[in-house]
Amino acid sequence: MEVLLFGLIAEKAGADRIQLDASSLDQLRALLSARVEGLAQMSYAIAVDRRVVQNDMPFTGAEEIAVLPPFAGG
Amino acid sequence: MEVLLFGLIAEKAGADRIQLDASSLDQLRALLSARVEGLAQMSYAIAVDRRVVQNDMPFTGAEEIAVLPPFAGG
Amino acid sequence: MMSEAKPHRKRDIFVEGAIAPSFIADNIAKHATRHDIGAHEIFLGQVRADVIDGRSVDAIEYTAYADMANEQMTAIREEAFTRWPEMTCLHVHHSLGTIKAGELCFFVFASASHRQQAREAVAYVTDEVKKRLPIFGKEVFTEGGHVWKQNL
Amino acid sequence: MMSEAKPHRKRDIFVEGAIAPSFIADNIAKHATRHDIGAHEIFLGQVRADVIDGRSVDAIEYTAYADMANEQMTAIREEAFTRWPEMTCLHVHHSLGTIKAGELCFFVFASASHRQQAREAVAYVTDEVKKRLPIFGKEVFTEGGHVWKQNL
Repeated sequence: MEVLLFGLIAEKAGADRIQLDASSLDQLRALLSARVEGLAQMSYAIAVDRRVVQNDMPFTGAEEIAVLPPFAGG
Repeated sequence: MEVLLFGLIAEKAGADRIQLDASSLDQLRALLSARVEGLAQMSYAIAVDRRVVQNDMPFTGAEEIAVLPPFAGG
Repeated sequence: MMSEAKPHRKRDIFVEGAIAPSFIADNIAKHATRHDIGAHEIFLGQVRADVIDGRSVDAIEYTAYADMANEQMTAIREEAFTRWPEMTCLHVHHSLGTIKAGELCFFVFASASHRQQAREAVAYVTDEVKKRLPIFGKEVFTEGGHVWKQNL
Repeated sequence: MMSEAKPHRKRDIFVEGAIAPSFIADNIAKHATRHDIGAHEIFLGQVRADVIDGRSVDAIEYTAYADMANEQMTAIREEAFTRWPEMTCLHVHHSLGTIKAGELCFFVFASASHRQQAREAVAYVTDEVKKRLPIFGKEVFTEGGHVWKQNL
């Protein structure tokens, strides 16, 4: 699945989208931590289909996944 | 002394300034009621030297006196 | 902009006729040189075509006891700058003369480093101007006749 | 203006580059035909030249997860129109790209018959946008380098 990255996280990863195969949110977190250096120490949120999700959930593979650093609008 | 009138009160009096000889605020109120028809039934304030004054006070004759209907700015 | 350093300076808030949107834009644009400003808050009063006893307001004719109004405004400015010390600028303008329905008659503009101070200052100044400034409004009806507007 | 009747319509709040004062003026001017409006409240965000660890912010480069941001904005709009039913119009615009210190990056504009509803709606919408919209800001220093801005 394609994972969208933004801001500081895209900068750290050196890309604004990466391919990862995760079957759940928790698995995605683990894969992201391995892929993006220092992510575990960062504050970030994961959006599934454009909504921030906190708890683990299974993925079908059709979701739109995004990794979001702290917001800075306004 | 010259007394400045504004808005509805100027309209009722048919003038935006009138001459009255009052030696105190209370006397001024009485003279105004006699001069401006219906004033007793109206809501109004009196400003002495550009400040609203409620209590009776003597006049020297050098004051700037104004009679103010309800405010409507904004 | 330099005048901002002297909030106590005497000012005249009154302008003849409606407040033009371009005047507002110019006023905003002047603040681009102030790099300590992060937030602007603006209130605009617009003349409503209220229907009163079946007649529709076409315009408001504003008059004022200008000397007293400007003195009151100076006091309100001082109160606001004391209460919101991070406010960098405060501008207030009010129309005199005939302002048609849909036109702007009142403009309050505060700037600060952060939004809370600008927001609270505009709310305070807007409310105090309406309460304390001797400004009078004759609501003139399309069908003829008029009533005198009254705040509260 | 007709769009005001359909607050749920999809909109894109993003504009490329700074928000021009003339854009704000045009937006204000469009409301002159709405004779039920008595009050406009506006919030503007301006890029500050903050000094961070001895370096001075020259500009903020804004990026966003635009699809999610616009969906969140639609939700905030619906909340605001429910909470302030006398609000007649609500317009929100946010910049993308490089916005220099002193330039405007954020514009919230609410109109209502009376001031209280417009005032409260602008405060709510401004705060919620800052909290809930996935917008990212890279503060670029005059001296080189950058930090990532973070609300709260």
